[in-house]
Amino acid sequence: MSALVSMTGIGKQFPGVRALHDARFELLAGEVHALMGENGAGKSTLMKVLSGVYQRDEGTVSVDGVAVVFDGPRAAQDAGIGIIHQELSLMNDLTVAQNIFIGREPRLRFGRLDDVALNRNASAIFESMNIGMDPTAVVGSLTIARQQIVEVAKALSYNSRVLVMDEPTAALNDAEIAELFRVIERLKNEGVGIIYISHKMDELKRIADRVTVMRDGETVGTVDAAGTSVSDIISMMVGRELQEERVEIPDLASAPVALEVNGLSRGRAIQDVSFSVKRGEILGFAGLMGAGRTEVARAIFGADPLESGRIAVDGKTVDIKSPRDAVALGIGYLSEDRKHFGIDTEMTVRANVAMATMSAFSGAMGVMNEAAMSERAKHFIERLDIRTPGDTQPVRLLSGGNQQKVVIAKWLMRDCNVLIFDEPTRGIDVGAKSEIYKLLTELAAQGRAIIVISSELPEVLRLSHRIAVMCEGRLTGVLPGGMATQEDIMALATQRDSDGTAFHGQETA
Amino acid sequence: MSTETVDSGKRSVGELISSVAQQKLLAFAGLIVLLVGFSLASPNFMQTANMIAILQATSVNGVLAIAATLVIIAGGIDLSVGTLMTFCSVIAGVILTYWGLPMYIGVPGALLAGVASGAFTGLLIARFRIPPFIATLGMMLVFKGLSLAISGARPIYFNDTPGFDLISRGSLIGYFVPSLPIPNGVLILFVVAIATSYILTRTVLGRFTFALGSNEEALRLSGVDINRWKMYVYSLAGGICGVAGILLASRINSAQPAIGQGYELDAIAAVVIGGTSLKGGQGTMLGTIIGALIISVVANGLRILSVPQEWQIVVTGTIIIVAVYLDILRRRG
Amino acid sequence: MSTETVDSGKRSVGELISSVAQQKLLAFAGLIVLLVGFSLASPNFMQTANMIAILQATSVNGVLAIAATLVIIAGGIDLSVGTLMTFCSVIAGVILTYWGLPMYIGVPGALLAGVASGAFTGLLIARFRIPPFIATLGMMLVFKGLSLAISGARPIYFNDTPGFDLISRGSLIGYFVPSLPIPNGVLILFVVAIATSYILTRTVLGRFTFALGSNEEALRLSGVDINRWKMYVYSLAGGICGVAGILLASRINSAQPAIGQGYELDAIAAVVIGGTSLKGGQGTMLGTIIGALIISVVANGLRILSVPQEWQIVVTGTIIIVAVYLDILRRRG
Amino acid sequence: EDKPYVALVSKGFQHQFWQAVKIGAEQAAEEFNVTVTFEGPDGEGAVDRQLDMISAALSKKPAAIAIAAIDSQATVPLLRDAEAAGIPVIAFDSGVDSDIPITNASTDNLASAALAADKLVELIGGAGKVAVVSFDQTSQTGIQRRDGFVDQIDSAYPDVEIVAIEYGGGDHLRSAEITKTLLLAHPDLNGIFGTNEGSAIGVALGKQEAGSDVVVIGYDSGAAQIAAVRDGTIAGAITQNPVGIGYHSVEAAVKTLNGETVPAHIDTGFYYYDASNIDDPTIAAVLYD
Ligand SMILES: Nc1ncnc2c1ncn2[C@@H]1O[C@H](COP(=O)(O)OP(=O)(O)OP(=O)(O)O)[C@@H](O)[C@H]1O
Ligand SMILES: Nc1ncnc2c1ncn2[C@@H]1O[C@H](COP(=O)(O)OP(=O)(O)OP(=O)(O)O)[C@@H](O)[C@H]1O
Ligand SMILES: [Mg+2]
Ligand SMILES: [Mg+2]
Repeated sequence: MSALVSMTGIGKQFPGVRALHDARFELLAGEVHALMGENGAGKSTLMKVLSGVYQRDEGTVSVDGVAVVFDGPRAAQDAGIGIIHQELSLMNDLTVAQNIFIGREPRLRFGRLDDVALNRNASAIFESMNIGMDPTAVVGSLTIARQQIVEVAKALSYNSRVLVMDEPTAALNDAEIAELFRVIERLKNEGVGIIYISHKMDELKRIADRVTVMRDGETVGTVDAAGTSVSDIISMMVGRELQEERVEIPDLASAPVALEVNGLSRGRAIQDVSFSVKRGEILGFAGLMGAGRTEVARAIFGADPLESGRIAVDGKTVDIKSPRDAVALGIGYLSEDRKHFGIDTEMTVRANVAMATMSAFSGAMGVMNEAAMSERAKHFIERLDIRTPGDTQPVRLLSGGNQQKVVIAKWLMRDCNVLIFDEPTRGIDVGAKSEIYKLLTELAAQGRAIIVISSELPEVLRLSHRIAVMCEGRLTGVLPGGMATQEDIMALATQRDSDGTAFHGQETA
Repeated sequence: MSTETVDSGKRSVGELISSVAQQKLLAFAGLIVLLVGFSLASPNFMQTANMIAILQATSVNGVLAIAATLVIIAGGIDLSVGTLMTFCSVIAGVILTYWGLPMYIGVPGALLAGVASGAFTGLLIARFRIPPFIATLGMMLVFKGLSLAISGARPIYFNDTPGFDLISRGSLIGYFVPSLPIPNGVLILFVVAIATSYILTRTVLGRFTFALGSNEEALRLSGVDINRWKMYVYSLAGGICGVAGILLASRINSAQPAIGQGYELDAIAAVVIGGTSLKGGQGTMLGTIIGALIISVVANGLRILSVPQEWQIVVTGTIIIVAVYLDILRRRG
Repeated sequence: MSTETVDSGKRSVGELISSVAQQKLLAFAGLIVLLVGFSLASPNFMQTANMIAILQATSVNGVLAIAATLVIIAGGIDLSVGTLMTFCSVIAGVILTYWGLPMYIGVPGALLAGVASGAFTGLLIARFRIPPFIATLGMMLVFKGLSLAISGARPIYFNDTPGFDLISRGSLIGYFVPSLPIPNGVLILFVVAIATSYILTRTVLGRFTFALGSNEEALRLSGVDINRWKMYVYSLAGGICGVAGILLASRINSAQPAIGQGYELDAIAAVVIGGTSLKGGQGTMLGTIIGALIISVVANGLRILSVPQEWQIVVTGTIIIVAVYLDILRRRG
Repeated sequence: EDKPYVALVSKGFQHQFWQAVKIGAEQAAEEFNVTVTFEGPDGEGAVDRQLDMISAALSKKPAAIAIAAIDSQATVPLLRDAEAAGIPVIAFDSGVDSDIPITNASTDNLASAALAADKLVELIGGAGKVAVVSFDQTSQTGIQRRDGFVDQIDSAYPDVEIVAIEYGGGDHLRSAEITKTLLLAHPDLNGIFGTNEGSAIGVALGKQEAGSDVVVIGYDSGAAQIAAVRDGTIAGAITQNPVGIGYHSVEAAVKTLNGETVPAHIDTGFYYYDASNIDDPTIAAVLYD
């Protein structure tokens, strides 16, 4: 059987960056082919070349053994290649169904739209994915996770022969991931070739048939998924071995409470949430999508208003009306939506990293000390291994994972006493992840209070000294770290209100 | 953010209008407050004749604002609506008066000039990637200069085309309901508003108009030929400016080459007062009509009250800000 | 999209200017092309007196364009620059002529009026969340009406304030280099440009100006009080409009309450021709100055060539589009 | 070419009035064998834009320059430049506060507006309410036309009340809207004075649309206004002699260049016309369309 897609000798140069150099890739019909590599290895770029978004500088791409040149996304679509981009590219003002079928709307005569059929078709796709979603909801009002699902549905709607998924699960929880994998399985049986990019190593074993690893824009090799261990793949990616580490729980009996939250409420999103976190402690927050963890974090940070509740920092009740108040009190919040709330893509790495710390770099009359800023930025670039040609590179030119590292650096630089990290490792490769875990543990050891919201249970288990679990806006329990299991967490995460409000939410577990 | 027009399923036009009206209640209520306020302040305000005068004063600006709305929803801006209107009326003058051709050639000719001009502007924006502000600023001057050059910098009168003035000034409604002599110009405004509203909510062009304004890059990545659709949007807007040109020319029974500049600001103001965001991706025609009416009512009411003109200007500015602030409060609360 | 001003490390001012100049080479080259073209077409163009006339014609629009640039980089738009300028010149007239106070009170008083007015506009935008287009449109009318009301709708002459006209018309440079009688107005334009350029690239206010324009929400979530900084930006812009008001009043030795509207379009055009995007988050003062010069050179050159006025308008529109297109080609290539 | 070049910088150029001045200047240019250029700022009132135009005109080294100054003082420094360069200066339409201009060819706006007041009062029967729709609040011409009218009413006609003075920018449509509102706000209004061409046509249109029989006095001419005077929508109008203004300005420049003396003021005159005398040769000669 000849390859569905074969790419050889692909090269792609950006100003100051050689993103691809002699990259190879081959996809067979009916296989799930994982594409792995560190942040900035060139995975997304290679896929953009395949899907007609970028033009390659050199190399050949053939589909069904025939060499092709795609002058745009349309040409690639016509050749049966569909892609889910790593960065969401949806039209926020349009509805879910309108987004999915944009450019391919069911039509009546004279260019009139058949919105009934449109919504029906969209519903059918969500049904086949076994996910509840209102096709008439406006996309801009959805959470990132829901938007990610819309992207997946959109890609499926093309009925492509080749489907590229660039980190489709970065924002999804386990239940949704399971549904996605079921869909992938079905497509695979129908003979569709799937290229799957992810930094979640456990997913490899579950769906991949073959794995191609990239490093620094080159293809390191292609291996059989079943016959290769995860650690081998990791060492192909990062060029060294990584050892598994377990969380060590420090003794915090005498440590002072850094942040205490009492009876936090707002509508249905946050219902009477109370917890505290001590200096030196890492408190994990687990829960299903929409459990309200982000809402709680934003409310504490003053990004959204709250109806009632008391927040105390270092034992003193405080009134936080805006993020500015929060930051002044030593609270930092890293948003789960880096593109909209985390980074300023137009600005440089240096400017972004220093954004929350400007007063430290400005002298009399507000004149900035660029040299000091640069020095600090470079320190963090090195510390977090941010792949960038320099600290003056605009952030928009960095790969997704490296952008995430920039946001982390911003809050590390601010040196807060209470740090709330919402999905901090979203899109970050395994090697860098373990670096970040080490860093968080270090920060805690220095006496800071850390809250980590994560939808990846292994991450929560690996990091947390205690684990708070939320469900439908309520805090359903706090588990001790170290000994809790995934099952314990899931039990609390699905513990709905006893008075039977369960029917309100779509059953996703 | 309200995007009520986008997510319309298959509903009856009546349902559609009522749901939109609900959403816009306070902008509409702002208009009502103004009407009531002026009525209380002066007995001369709330007369049929004055209401008709207000509607007629809205017709040209309203039609221009509709053109501007389309472009703004698509994420652009059109500074050339005013002088393109003038250009189209001059073209009508050339065809009808200079060449002596009949109305059924002159009027479509002027509309076609509008469509072609809009298409050209669209080409500059879509194909040559000139930012809309610059492309339409440049074209604003080009249309203005051409109007003067073509007309010989003098007004062209339509005295040889009997019936031309009836396009705007006649009253079809008044013919049937003599007590309600609403001029045809007003009728045309509402026809254009309903037609474009239909296009926006019910056709592919409308869908892509919202999509262009919402996330052009995402639309492109979906394989849509965004350049083509952008050109359609600007062409349609150009044609609507042509309608405004005919309305204006018919009302003053002449093509005045020197006017038009400055009208774009009133048109854009009507759009924004009507709740359409300059960021693109959302907006309604009903809002725009309400916005245009608010502008006319304020101008008319202040004159009826004999407010000194410098204070009229100050109050108009204040009312624009307050009207929008009320709308913001409503959306938030 | 280039964001060269943002990522300036610690470099010497000379290095900075040269690097910026490099980036802007073609916009600059466009200017050069125009200068050479007009010189070849008419021997009257390239005379010291005419060059000085062009610079002087740029001074008021250039200063207004600088104010507009700040606001646009911060993601806003300012339609009120023209009438705020007029308002400030009227305030100067009231203080100096009506009240008979000395210049060292009148000039700072007018600037203060600009800052306060800008702060008020900023308050509407930051605190009350009125979209900048509407807030500044409303304030445009408010300033216009107030100028007329305060002045009694008549020009205020500065005949009792000897030396006032020297602010713009005197020549400090000419005093030292008699062969180069560049008026002070031009000098002030460049001082304002350099000062604001310094603020933009070297100070926290500048950094936040860019950040407000490219991702306001991210800035807010970084713990920055965005309302406060927005107000600073509009206040600074208002103060710069005050400078323009003084320049204008001094040049025509009177405060003319009826002018100002329409100037905002020229100012914004200069900004956009200079490569600053209306989307916000990027832009340079050097670009704006080049943009303003292009506008003046075109106007002057076409007059020198005695092009009929209606064709001057057409050609100006065309050149604006072509100049921007050249700049787009350069950035792409 | 070696023809002498005379630059005319006016206050505007789009209005028919200025186009007529331009025609007069071109007639004289033909007759006296000189080249002329004619330009003016887009919107009247743009004082500094006019200065830029004068600067550019001076750069062209004209033999003479003729200026209709928007502001009586602002142009003075440039006039000094002209004087220093030996370029004779002619003023037209409106004067400057300087003795540099050799002559001033203009209409007496105060007197002409007073005549408009006389005629309007006569037509409404000596008593009643009148209004003014003017084009501009701040320009010299706008102020004089308004004040000439108002002062005459106030001083000579105690039974006539001025109920409103509005400004429509000379824009037909805006002036029409203003007129309709005036008629609604003051149902007993007897007369309206439209102080320039655009205002007058706008007033006539507003009157028509409102179906009113208010008495309208206009100013200037143009095809629409002439037609309205013929059919009685406008009872009568004042006309200046714009062609004459243009002609005399150039003529004065040529005479100065030839060393002849010209009077310090050239009164180009004004006339009242209505349906009865519109075809008189003296009147027909100064009307333009
Ligand atoms: N448009 C661009 N201009 C300049 N550099 C770019 C551009 N796009 C990508 N790069 C660079 O190319 C390299 C490869 O980026 P790519 O996005 O393909 O990485 P990736 O493997 O997908 O990483 P991640 O896992 O973080 O998403 C990175 O160094 C990135 O900074
Ligand atoms: N199915 C849904 N459709 C639309 N909005 C939803 C849905 N589920 C949750 N939300 C919104 O998300 C809010 C809570 O989401 P939040 O982001 O705080 O949860 P989370 O626990 O952080 O989960 P996530 O992993 O999605 O970030 C809800 O109050 C609701 O506004
Ligand atoms: Mg990637
Ligand atoms: Mg979340």
